[in-house]
Amino acid sequence: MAEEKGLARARAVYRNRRHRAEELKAAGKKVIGYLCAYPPLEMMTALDIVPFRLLGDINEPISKADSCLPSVVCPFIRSTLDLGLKQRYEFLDGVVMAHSCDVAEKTAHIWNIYLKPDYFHFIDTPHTAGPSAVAQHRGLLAAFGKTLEELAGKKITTRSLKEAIKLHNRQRALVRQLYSFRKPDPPLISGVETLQVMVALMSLPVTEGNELLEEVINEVSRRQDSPPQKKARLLVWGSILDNTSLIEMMEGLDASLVMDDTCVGSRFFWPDVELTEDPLDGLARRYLVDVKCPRTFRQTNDGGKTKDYRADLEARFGYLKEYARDWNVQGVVLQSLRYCDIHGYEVPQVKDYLKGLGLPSIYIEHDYQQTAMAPLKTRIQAFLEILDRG
Amino acid sequence: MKWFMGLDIGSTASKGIITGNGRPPLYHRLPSKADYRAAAEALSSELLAKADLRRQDITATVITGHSAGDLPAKHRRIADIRCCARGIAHLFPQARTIIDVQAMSGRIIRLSAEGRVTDFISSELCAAGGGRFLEVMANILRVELDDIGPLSLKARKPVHFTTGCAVFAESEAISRVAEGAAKEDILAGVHQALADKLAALVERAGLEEGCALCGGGALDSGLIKAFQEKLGVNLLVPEQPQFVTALGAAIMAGETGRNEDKEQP
Amino acid sequence: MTEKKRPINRLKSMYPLRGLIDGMYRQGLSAAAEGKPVAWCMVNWWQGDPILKAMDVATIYPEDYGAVCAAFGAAQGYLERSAADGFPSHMCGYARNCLGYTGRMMDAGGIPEEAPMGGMPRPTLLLGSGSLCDARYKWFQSLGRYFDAPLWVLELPHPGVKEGLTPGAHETNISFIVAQLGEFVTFLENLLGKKMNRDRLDEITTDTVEMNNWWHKVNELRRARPGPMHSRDFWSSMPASLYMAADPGQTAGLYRRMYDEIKERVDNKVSAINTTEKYRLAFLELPPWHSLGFFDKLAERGWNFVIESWAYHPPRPIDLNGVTDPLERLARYSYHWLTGYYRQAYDAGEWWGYFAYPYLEYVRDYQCDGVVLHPLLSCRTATNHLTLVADRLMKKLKVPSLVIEGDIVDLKLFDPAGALTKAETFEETMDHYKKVRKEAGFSW
Amino acid sequence: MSKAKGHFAGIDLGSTMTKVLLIDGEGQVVARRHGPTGAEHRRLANRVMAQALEEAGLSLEQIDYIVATGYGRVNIPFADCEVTELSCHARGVSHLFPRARTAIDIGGQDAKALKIKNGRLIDFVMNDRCAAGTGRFLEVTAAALGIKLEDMGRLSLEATESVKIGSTCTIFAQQEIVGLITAGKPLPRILAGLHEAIARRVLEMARGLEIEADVVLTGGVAQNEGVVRAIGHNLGGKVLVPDEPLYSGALGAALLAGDMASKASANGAAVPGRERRLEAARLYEDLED
Ligand SMILES: Nc1ncnc2c1ncn2[C@@H]1O[C@H](COP(=O)(O)OP(=O)(O)O)[C@@H](O)[C@H]1O
Ligand SMILES: Nc1ncnc2c1ncn2[C@@H]1O[C@H](COP(=O)(O)OP(=O)(O)O)[C@@H](O)[C@H]1O
Ligand code: SF4
Ligand code: SF4
Ligand code: SF4
Repeated sequence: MAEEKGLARARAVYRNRRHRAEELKAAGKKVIGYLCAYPPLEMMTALDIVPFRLLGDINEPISKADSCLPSVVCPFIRSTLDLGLKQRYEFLDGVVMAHSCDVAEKTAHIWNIYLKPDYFHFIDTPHTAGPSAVAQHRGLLAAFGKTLEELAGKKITTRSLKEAIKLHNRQRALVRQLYSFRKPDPPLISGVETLQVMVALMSLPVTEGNELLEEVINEVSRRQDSPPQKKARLLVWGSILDNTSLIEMMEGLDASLVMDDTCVGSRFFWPDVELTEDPLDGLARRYLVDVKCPRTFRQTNDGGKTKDYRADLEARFGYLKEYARDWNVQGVVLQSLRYCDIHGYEVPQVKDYLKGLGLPSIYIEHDYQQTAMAPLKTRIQAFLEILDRG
Repeated sequence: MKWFMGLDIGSTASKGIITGNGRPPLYHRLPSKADYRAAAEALSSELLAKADLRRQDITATVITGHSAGDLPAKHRRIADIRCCARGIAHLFPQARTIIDVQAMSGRIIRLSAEGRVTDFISSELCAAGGGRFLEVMANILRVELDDIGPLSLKARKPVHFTTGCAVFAESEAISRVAEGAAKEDILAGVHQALADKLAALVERAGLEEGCALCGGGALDSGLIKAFQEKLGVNLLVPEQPQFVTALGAAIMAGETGRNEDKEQP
Repeated sequence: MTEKKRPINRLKSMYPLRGLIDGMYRQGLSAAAEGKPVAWCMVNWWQGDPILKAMDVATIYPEDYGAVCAAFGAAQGYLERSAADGFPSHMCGYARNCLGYTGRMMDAGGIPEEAPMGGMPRPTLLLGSGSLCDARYKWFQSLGRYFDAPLWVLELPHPGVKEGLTPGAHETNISFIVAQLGEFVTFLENLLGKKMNRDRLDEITTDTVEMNNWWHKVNELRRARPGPMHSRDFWSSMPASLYMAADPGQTAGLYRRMYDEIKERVDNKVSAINTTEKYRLAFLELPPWHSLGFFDKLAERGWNFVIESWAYHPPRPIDLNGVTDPLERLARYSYHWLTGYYRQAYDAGEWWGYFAYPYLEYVRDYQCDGVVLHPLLSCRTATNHLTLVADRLMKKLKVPSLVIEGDIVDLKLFDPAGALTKAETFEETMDHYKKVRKEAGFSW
Repeated sequence: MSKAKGHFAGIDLGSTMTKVLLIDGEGQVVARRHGPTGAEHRRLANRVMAQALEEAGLSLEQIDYIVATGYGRVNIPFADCEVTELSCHARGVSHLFPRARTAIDIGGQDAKALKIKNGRLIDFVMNDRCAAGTGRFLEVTAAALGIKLEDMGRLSLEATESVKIGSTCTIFAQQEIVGLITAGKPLPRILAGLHEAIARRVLEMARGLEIEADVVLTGGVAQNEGVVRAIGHNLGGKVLVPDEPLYSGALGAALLAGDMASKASANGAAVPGRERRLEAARLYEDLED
């Protein structure tokens, strides 16, 4: 496995995520699991702790999670908790979770109660992004840093944190570069391959991730076997996609997935951390304000005195217009996991916005189940038929 | 002479038992068809005929399962979960957990040594947790219900089902046949899917020593195997699994019969 | 002969409290008619409402309106409307009801004809909340599709038990809330073009705390055997506190009267049910509003519901003497409501300090024989913790739980006949655990 | 409309029924056949196709273009192209009713609402997850009640009011119906209730599209007069139903086959019919065993 490079390596890591983490652990490193996009990785990297993203497994039927979490919640979270309960994450030294959404918060407590990790920290990420919330968030990150330092047995210094930020910013820049290979038609890298790389990055220490990215970029920029041209270029928006099944289905039809706005993708990697004098300031702002997940409420005008729906939509979703333009997108697939409130409320509003842009969209809801894809396939195919003739 | 009758009016089958006077219990079963009241009526008449008894010979009757409206004299209605627990406790005093696979739902019952219910969970919101799921599958595979167990035991590569819906599992099965999967593999997959669903409930209730399987689903050797593999224990399976609830009802009829005078109206 | 007794012995003092809610809708309508500001609010546990009151803004609670529409049979049409507008049907039923209602209101150019209780007038502003569930701000944000009313979202920190108890965390969180409330005041002053009257806020805050203290004392009395107040009376009376339907001073008086009535019951051992109290129960969380008659049937079997949802209870009293800034008093009070059990939870090694832990205390202190859990298909927040709570109660207190599925607006999901059959079986379970607890040395 | 000469076929391999429809270059139907979709898709598709060919007196080589649609569309080896049933229904329905703006298609395992403009599909919604509210729902209850599927609609028309059916699951609804019969409710009213439940469910879903007239009901369930009445009633207006609603999808597929053939020949591409011998051979081979 070690000899594999570039895309092949990414695929191998994607298929066996914990392999490298376990090796590192055996070599004496600390590995910490994190849920969702909110715990700042830089702080872990600064202490030489390896952050490892907690994900679910779409092919594993959920059985244990039902004994502590009801079935009417986000199936991704249920799956992740289920894996935890089945001891698939027992190689971790601990976990850090955040108040990214309601279920994630509740699941954090449940994880702590039933899995009793040696290290556990909960970051109560605020829901708003005004000045008091950013200040609060900064304090929360400082508190997180303290517990991490205890675990690591050393201190986070301004220097080490800045170094870590640079490493992660470098990763982000490389990801953006990789994404730019999706702009040509046909794209140089498929949606499935991209997602495999993203998952791999979330399973490796940042330096190894950066190496991998460099290999991939090198490989892709010169590849002879790039994906074929397809009839439609799609953007996918919405809930977490931590496995390739949905994208595979879409790309198996006559479509290229050229851009995403999901959190194992651009949403996670896009914004850089500003190198502020006190690095915590930059981190606090980046993770609360700059990550564009609908879980954060943003005032979009003069302190909320007035309100204008169009302006509100523009402020919230304007980046989608840029994505669509730069990646030459013809249609948008809005997808949400069933029971995801965060994305569910957003759907009609994103639809309104895209309609205003004249960009066709389709909404699909899924259960995080491989076999439930068949009816979705018909939907996507019909959507493509509409695009084709449009 | 004291005779007691237990009637279990199920969604597909109605089961009845007469006990008393140290005689082995007398069993009878008929399809519930569309009319539960008629089923109860027919079941008790046929049972009586079989036992060669008259209505007035029966000291007390407990009716459970689906039943509505006013009851005749000396009849009492008791919740089926209680009857089921009582029936199992009678057959297997060591049982502490029951998996009861009925037509419309599967459920997990935990019980004390005296056969009292200490916890119960049903797979209610969806039909995919009951025996009906098996019937639907047997139907599309054109297999007799009695054959699905033995066939499933012959499976080599069970098909993996993940859909949660009994109705959609049907189309999934059809697609698998189209792809060339063997009937036995599909059946084994169905058994595993059902066992997975109910095992998750067992997990929730907590598996203790002495786990019994009953209800019509326990007639299915494929399902029994799937459960045993999933739970890693040997299951206690009664000889007449479909009659357990009726048996419990008859036993409770015996208790009420004896306590007749003390009974509250 | 005497008239037939109702199975549940309702409190007389409940009726005026319940009546306050009708008054709330009337006040909202008349405020709108007079051109005065009206706010649609999420329940915010006394964070923002006192401020709105001090600014003379009428408050209306679309959450409550969801229950009203369900009760009057108007919800179905609103739910269909929100589905047609593309809101997924797995989301909060109250939210979907409100979104559908709003769609209809905007189409009709005013309150739609069929709207129960006279309807909710179009608001001047929206007050969302970051506590307990995501719907509480995402829902209001979605209302932007229908009208342009500014939305303010108030935060209430939800630390983990350990994180909340680390030195300094408490005060940091209080400062955050105070800052949040300050920003909210500024927003209101800008929006309404007037200054807030601090003295008025001071008074309202004092009354709010006083109101809840009486309400708390009422609930303390319910530990008595037989239980003197049934959960149905609780549900009828709680909106007066949660929604701040009236002047809190006035409400305080009404709770005080309720206290007196219950005290008398306790002294005379009068029960809330007219059958012998065989089982004492707790109910979690929102009841099936449309099938409350179900509780009569259970009362006939000797089931007395003596305590219920933590989240609808007022906090245990705290000392706010010496806190002069009313904003800070509000901040401390609301934060205490959420985190007031953290210390005990920590000591008990229970990491879910709100929702899950308080029930351990409730069930022990109110000596419950069983707990009825009512998971809701469309509200994650009232459902997430239920399995966990059932598990903790069994492990720690040997108290069993009964699950009865339902929903707050989708009436079809509650099956009263099936629920009664389950209840019958559950009696056997409760009897069993009574013995188990006795053997294990518990006091009830 | 296709100007191409020759013959075109549409095959709609639905979850419940397999439908084949052949048209000539003028768009005239020359044959149509259907049979129940079984577990073995391919063979069944072959058989129904063979029957339709026989009826038209044609051989497979004489068909210039074949479009497959329906949920088993990928399993048809002799098809030249697969198109979703949504596009096919839209095409078929607007051929029959040029003024149609909305089509509701209720099939064996799903229900869909289509929005049509200039003869094309422009938007749609589909039901999800639960089989309730589909043809399967009717089949299961017909079986439970021991009546013929074809009689259900007519029987329900005898009722002037309906019984409320609350269950959302096919299997549970069957239970509920059995209970209603036990409670002595008259059969026609129960059936009317059943149709009402389907109509409400489907329309609830369709509302997201802003239903515009003319509304056409298609798919196998459109053969049920009771459902037609209930939908019409709920919409407060008339619903158009094709003479052969079962075949709308297959018709659309055949018409699209014509469109594609003429597009292909305009581009100078080969007409696939000539190369179809191999599949044709297999078609008959399959029929033999
Ligand atoms: N011979 C058999 N092999 C396998 N399963 C069977 C057999 N006979 C009955 N069953 C299953 O038993 C179920 C009926 O079980 P039962 O406990 O009688 O249910 P109910 O009481 O709800 O009618 C049927 O749905 C069927 O799946
Ligand atoms: N004669 C009939 N009367 C009423 N309904 C019918 C009749 N024939 C078929 N159906 C209904 O049509 C459904 C099949 O419709 P169809 O459009 O062919 O679905 P699919 O394409 O999914 O196979 C069956 O489930 C059945 O309910
Ligand atoms: S998909 Fe939705 S519910 Fe699930 S973790 Fe993400 S935001 Fe939360
Ligand atoms: S139709 Fe399917 S998903 Fe729906 S309740 Fe029935 S079995 Fe479950
Ligand atoms: S707590 Fe539940 S009912 Fe209340 S707003 Fe949130 S989701 Fe809706």
